[in-house]
Amino acid sequence: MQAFPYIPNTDADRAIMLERLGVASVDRLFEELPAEHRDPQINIPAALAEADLVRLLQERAAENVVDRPTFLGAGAYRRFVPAITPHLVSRSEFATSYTPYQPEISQGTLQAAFEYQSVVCELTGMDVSNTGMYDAASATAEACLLAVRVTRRRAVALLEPIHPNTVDVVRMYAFGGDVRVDTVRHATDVTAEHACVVVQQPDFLGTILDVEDASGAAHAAGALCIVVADPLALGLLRAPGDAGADLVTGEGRDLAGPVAFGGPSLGLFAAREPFLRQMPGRIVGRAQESHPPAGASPGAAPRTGYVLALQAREQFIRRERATSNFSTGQSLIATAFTITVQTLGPQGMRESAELCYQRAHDAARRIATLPGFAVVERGAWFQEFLVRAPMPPAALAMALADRGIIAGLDVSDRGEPEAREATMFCVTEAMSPAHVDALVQALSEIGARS
Amino acid sequence: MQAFPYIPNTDADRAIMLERLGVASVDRLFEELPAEHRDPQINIPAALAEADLVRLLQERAAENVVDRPTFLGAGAYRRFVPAITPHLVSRSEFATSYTPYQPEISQGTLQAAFEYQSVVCELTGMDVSNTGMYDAASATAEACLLAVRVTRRRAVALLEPIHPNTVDVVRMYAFGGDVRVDTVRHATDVTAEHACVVVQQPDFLGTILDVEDASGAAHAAGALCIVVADPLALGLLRAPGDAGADLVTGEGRDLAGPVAFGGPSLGLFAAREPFLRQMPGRIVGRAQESHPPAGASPGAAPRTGYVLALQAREQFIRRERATSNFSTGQSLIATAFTITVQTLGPQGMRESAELCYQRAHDAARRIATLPGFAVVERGAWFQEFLVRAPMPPAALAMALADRGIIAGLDVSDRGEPEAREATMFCVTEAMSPAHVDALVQALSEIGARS
Amino acid sequence: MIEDVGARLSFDRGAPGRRGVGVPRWDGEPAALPDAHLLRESVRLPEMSQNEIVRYYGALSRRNYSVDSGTYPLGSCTMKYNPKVDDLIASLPGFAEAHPLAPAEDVQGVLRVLFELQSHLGEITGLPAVALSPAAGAHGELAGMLIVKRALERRGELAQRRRVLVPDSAHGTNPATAAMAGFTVQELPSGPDGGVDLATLEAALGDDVAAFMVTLPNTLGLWERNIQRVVERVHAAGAFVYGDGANLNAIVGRMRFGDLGFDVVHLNPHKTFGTPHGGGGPGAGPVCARAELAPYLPAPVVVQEDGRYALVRPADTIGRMQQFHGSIGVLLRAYAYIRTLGCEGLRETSGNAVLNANYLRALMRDHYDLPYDRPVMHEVVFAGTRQRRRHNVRTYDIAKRLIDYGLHPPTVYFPLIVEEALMIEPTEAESRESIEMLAGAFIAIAEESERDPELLHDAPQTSPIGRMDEAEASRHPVIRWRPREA
Amino acid sequence: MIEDVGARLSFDRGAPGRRGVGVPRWDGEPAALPDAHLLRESVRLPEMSQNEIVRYYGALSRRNYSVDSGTYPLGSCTMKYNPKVDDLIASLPGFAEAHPLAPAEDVQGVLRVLFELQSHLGEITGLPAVALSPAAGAHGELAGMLIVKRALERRGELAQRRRVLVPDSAHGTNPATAAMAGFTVQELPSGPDGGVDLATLEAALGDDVAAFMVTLPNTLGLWERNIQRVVERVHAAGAFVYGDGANLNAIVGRMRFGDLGFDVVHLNPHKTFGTPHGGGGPGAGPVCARAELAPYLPAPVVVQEDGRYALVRPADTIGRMQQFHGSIGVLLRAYAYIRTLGCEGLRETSGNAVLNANYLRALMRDHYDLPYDRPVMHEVVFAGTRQRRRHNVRTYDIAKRLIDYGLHPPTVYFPLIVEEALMIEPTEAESRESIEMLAGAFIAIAEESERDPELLHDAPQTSPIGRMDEAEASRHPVIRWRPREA
Ligand SMILES: Cc1ncc(COP(=O)(O)O)c(C=O)c1O
Ligand SMILES: Cc1ncc(COP(=O)(O)O)c(C=O)c1O
Repeated sequence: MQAFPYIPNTDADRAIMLERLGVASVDRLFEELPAEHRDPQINIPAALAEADLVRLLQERAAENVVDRPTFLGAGAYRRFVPAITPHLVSRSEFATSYTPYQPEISQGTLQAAFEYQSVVCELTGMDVSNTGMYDAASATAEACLLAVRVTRRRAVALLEPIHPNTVDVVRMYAFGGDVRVDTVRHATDVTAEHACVVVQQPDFLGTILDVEDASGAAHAAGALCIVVADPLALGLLRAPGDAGADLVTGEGRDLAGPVAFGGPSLGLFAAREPFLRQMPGRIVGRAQESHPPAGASPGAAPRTGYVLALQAREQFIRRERATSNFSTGQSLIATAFTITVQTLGPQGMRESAELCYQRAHDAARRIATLPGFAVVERGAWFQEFLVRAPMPPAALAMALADRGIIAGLDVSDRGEPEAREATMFCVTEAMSPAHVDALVQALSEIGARS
Repeated sequence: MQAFPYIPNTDADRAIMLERLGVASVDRLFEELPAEHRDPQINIPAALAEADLVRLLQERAAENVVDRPTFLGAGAYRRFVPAITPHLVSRSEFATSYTPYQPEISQGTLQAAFEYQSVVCELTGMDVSNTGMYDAASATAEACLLAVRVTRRRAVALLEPIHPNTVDVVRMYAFGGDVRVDTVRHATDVTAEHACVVVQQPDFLGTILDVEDASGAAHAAGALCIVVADPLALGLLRAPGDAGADLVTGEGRDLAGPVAFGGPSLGLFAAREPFLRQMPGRIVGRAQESHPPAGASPGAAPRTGYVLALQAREQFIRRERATSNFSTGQSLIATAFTITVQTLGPQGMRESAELCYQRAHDAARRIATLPGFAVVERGAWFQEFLVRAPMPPAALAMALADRGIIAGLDVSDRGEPEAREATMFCVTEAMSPAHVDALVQALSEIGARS
Repeated sequence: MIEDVGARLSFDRGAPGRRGVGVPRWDGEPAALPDAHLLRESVRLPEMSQNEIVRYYGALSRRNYSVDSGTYPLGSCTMKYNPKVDDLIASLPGFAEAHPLAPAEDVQGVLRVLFELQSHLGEITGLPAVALSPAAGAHGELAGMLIVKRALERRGELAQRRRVLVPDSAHGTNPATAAMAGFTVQELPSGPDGGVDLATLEAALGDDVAAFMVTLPNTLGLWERNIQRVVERVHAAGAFVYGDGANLNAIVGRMRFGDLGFDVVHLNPHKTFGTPHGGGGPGAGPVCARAELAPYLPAPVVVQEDGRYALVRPADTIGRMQQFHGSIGVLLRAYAYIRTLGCEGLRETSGNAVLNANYLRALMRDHYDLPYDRPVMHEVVFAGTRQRRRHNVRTYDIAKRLIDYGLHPPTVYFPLIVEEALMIEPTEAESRESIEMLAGAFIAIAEESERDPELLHDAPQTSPIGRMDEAEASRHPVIRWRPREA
Repeated sequence: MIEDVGARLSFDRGAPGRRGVGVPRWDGEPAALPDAHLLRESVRLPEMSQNEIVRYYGALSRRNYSVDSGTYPLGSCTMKYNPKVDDLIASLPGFAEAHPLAPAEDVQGVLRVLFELQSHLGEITGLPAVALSPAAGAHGELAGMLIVKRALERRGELAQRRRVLVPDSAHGTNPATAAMAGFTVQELPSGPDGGVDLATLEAALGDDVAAFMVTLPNTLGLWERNIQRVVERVHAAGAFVYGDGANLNAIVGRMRFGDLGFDVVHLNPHKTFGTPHGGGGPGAGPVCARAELAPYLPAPVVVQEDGRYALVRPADTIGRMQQFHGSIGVLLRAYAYIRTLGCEGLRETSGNAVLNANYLRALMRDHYDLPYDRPVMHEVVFAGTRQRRRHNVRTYDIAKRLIDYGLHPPTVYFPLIVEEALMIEPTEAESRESIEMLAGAFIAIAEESERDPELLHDAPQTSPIGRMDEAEASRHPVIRWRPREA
């Protein structure tokens, strides 16, 4: 039998084991399986040696073009992540452990999760956080379901402009929960039918909102206010919790590592204290030793550690009455997020957010001066801005592609008047200034030729 | 004062510390230094934030062209290194520790070094090994000095064809030791003046030698036989120790990681038992606990561990009478080398060596069939072969460069008749077959046009 | 004398003014910041130098047990070896730096891998309609049950079929998912052999049943001997058969859900395909369905036309599972894993996983009770009932004592239908010797429980921290750092 | 119950037939292998599955203390923080995959970095002729002393000048290097202040002296107060001043060897510039010299002309130090380190390194003897003489006891001129608190040595293994695995 590096048993091992079992062959262990379907023909390629595997996937990776200047954002932002983040989370003690069911030998994961919860509470201005969910959109959908549970209302309102994929995901969860989803243009459109209003900060088109407007309107209608916030922007912007939010979600992936074609992601999920026992997902709590090891600290006080807490909410205990079916989450991404945010620290989060803001505004200012180009005015914004060019967005994208540049997102199919004919460009703190220069240069050439 | 991430003390910390010292400022701690030279103007660029540093060095890295097919070898070979090798040696417990002076908390480094010594002995067929030296050439030079010490002769012989840089390094050490260096064409040129003969296996032009010829001649002249061996080739070739070698050196870098512009490297250094106490470098030995910790294994036998052994040879004890000035070596590279070799195991070492052999011979066979091209016949060879083209090597290199291919090494300036007008191509087990195809295609085009 | 790491969070470390990393200064013309009422003062975060952070998180990591530290026989978790080359592949810049909204022509490489993975999973399950976007097993279950719901809706039966049948041995995510999908859940007691009881099933079936959810092999590690008849009956009642494929490791390469007539299954690549579990994720939860259900798959799926790959939205999709396309990093690893083993290696995987579990069962069977005494598949469930009855030692104590043997405990008290359950899944990645070592530890502990039960009650003694008061942590939850004065 | 890792080498693990990794099969036409007498049967190596290897080496790693685990105040080793971003930079494929013999036009990026590093080191030392190829400090010393030798040869003085003067406090590599370079070594006793004694030096100088080798600051952590006069006298005698610059961390950014008149120095980037020490390498040992000595530099050096970079062989080079161009991976990290800190950061480095050492000295001085009671530079040397005299506790015991406090011991019994020496170098990478913790541990141990000396004699108790019988390991050296039967 060919030896596979991930399977230690040899023919000799198997012979010893089979003898002990009194079974003639490994295949005999599968005799309960219906004979007519056993050992089907499975059409997948033959095994590859590691060197060939790596070569193959290097070729595939090279078929992706990732070194061109690109100005896409819309929920996936190139962010500065310090080198210690991947260094630390790639330690196999973090990477190859399971959900921390045995706290005595899982303090690493547990304490890191407690750090994460603390960081998320500080960033969002909320009281409590879980250990993280799949991504911002699914966390937002779960937040809507929480609102539905606590308000016993069967509709939710999403305030436009909001990421269309968030709408899509909320609708998918709502299909499961038999909940109606309304998109609204104004926070004041929220009614007593709505369990909540969901507000994106900055909104889908980049504008910084005054969350208080939305939370005020929601609370007036007896609904909860859910804010989907960009965590880097929270280095600069008022914490949603200070502006009346009841639940805050957000996307943590981009502070944890590269955009990675969109995943794995990390859904932040924080809430005001009263919702603690209604939260989906895992929660880590502080605990004390009940049995300190004899040798460890004779006579000393029990030591502090961390455990999975409030598990009575969860599927493996409460089953169909659980707050969610959530099981495996995004633990490693949450640890990476925490390390980045803590490495930046209070100064670094502010500086990184401001650098993002300044680089984006500088790019917008330079583009606005190009003949034929306009940047749509619409109040304060963070990292995304709307550009109208002397040609339709599709033509602009093609002209930029000819110059080796990936344009921003064509948003001209949206309902908002400001999106009409517009392309949404994104510039972040992690983009190369040379790429911005290349964009401005390319646009000026394109403008001159049109 | 600007805060640097690698320097934790803050102004507040420094104030507390200075107060304790009764010193007014940090600069005052440097008052013994000559005032006229204190705090010179140093012309280096201003500090860079991490994001800028990474961008800068990514730009520099991109200025190196490393994705073209290349057929250079000559002492630096692209080898297959399994992914677990960098994974394991990048663990900071290995990477950020010092030379293991405190065995109780350095067993990781020590036991890994013992594994390394064992692997080197097995590969080379020698009795003893040190923990590794700088590189093959300097290890070879140290081996020559060992031979000089034990034979009390003041000249060494190097058997051509041998890597010219090895000659250069041996001459440098010999300049220090006031030793004469002769290069010889035949092993039988070794005389009673020579402390040793150095043989490269495979030789510089790729040929596999019968080491017994050289060791026989050396021993007949009362000299030692030193073999500089390619460790992958030793997966296939007779162990030098079985063919009469007294000392074996070799380059371990390429089984430890990427060629990395030639360094850091790893010089294997193995010897027959009688030379143990004459060896340069560190040696790790097995030891037993003398004081087992009380709690650990009450009443149990002392446990086995590893320590730096035979330190009385070394500079920090014997000073000017030491066997060498060797101090910091290549520990991490040695561990990487060990992991690669052990991961390959006996089967994998053989298969990898044979794959290298077969890929190289296949390339040579295909090139030999091209009109106008000839592969020089010169007995058994491993991974490097000599090609004569219908044009001089320099012109061939240019023609290949035009097609995006880096040729082999131009060896036409060497004395050997077989090297006349020849380019030495190297093909290894780790080269992409597509690159070989591209080479054959390019050569056939070049041949057709000439 | 060594620091009590747990007592000092990062927030209690460092000092004001320390920096973990520098940030480039903006040296261009500064734009005015937004109005002050939109801004905050600053975020309360630790201030540590980089060395402090590296040491702190390094110290945390050393307080974790992991697959790379030793045998991790957690039942239902398939804690196998996670190939390092797969990590390397996922981190290649061509994959890691690809933007999810990039034009398709710029991401052909990753789309091709995803397309091929869809097709490989379709082959492996025998269910050709595959979507990769769910983020974990439970998420895949939700996708799968919503596919069922959409299919019922399109058949006009949704109002009528609201009941979902779930065996009492099922993983908790199954009933929880059925509830999230808007169904009412009916639990079916397992039969005496640990499998689905045909009579019970038939009694429960009816024209208001939407689906039957079944885990195969089931959570007792047992093959469902009646599976073909079960599928027939469910289909005959007009309901769907949902397969929880998280235990695929038992049968991969040897049996396909599709061939058995299943309608939809989800898989757990972070179990079967060796992607690292990360202390609780990220995972992925591909969903595989019969071809007729393809229009309902969650968006996006990858299609290929004329050698070009593209992301598309299935015609009548249930919607998106997440904002973008799934846990790409996990899926790339799963692809690499499948390509490394090929069909032969996958068969060897299930073969050795099952052999190891049965060998363990044989070695341990005289020392622990076996509630279901049948040959097992990939895992074996013992009961600590004898130890509890005779020595007042609970499964909990046995688990904690294993830690002192340098091992990770198995899953305990699950499945719920086994008293004092010890659910042990060794996986194919353990060698014969390590199975013997594991059995040896269990047997030694069984002996200790007779001789010296206190040893077990006080365990673990060698872990970084002792037994924790978990109940109190939920009674008075402290779930975040607060400044000391507060 | 946890495995005795040391007793089982990889060779004793695994089983015949196991594989750690697959190798591609050659499926082309096979060429005949060389004659059988040139071949071997097979290599005797362990046969382990990948999981076993990962666990084994992971277990080994956990038996190591490292800078990333805690304070590592090993004197003369400058065990500072090793930036992770520098590792990342060194592993960029553009650097890692560059072939050393590639045409210059294909490696402009790395050549430019090396060129700039030469120039930065020239600026930092004030000695503009720089070669980067030596592989470690000792290798740089050899290069430096051979430059001196070549210069003497060219001056026609080599036959006459064969004596090299070395203070008795010097690092062992200095006399060893002088000997390797073919000189005879004369050791000079240090003066009462721990520095070079001018009178002793003058007495030793003569026209047969080739060079004076001096470490600055010296290995007692002290500044050489007479350094300018020392340099004058040596030069007046026609000899060279060789500087061991391995202790540069004390003065970087604040004082330059060149300005003090030194002729040649080597540096240790694996100390001063934070490259990881790797458990004993790799390091690098750049050598910096006065401009007039440039022709003798070891080959190659990088030059720049019209914006193109190239490797060249200096006109009258002493030769090559190694086969290729040096420890490029280490040099890239050193470059990144220097660029991260800039001149200001380098000054802060030496400032805080010296502040930390003096603070430690102040905190500990009442508890340990201070053989040279002067303000120190980057490190401080205490003597355990009081403890030995009064309590029969040796420095060795104090060092081992520190391990139980979770700390790495300092360098002990070096420099040789201090009895029971404890040589402590905290570096700038430790915080005030960690200096206080370190001092606290030393003070507690001083108290323990009075109260309970056995505690020290039996230390360490908390390490993976107890005190080792080192003498026996050298008396009967076992330095490799052998099969059990042999
Ligand atoms: C049988 C079974 N079903 C479902 C799940 C849920 O998968 P996940 O944790 O990825 O959500 C698991 C996970 O452990 C499982 O073992
Ligand atoms: C003062 C001094 N000189 C020389 C050396 C030798 O350097 P290396 O170990 O890199 O060969 C050292 C190294 O520790 C040192 O501290």
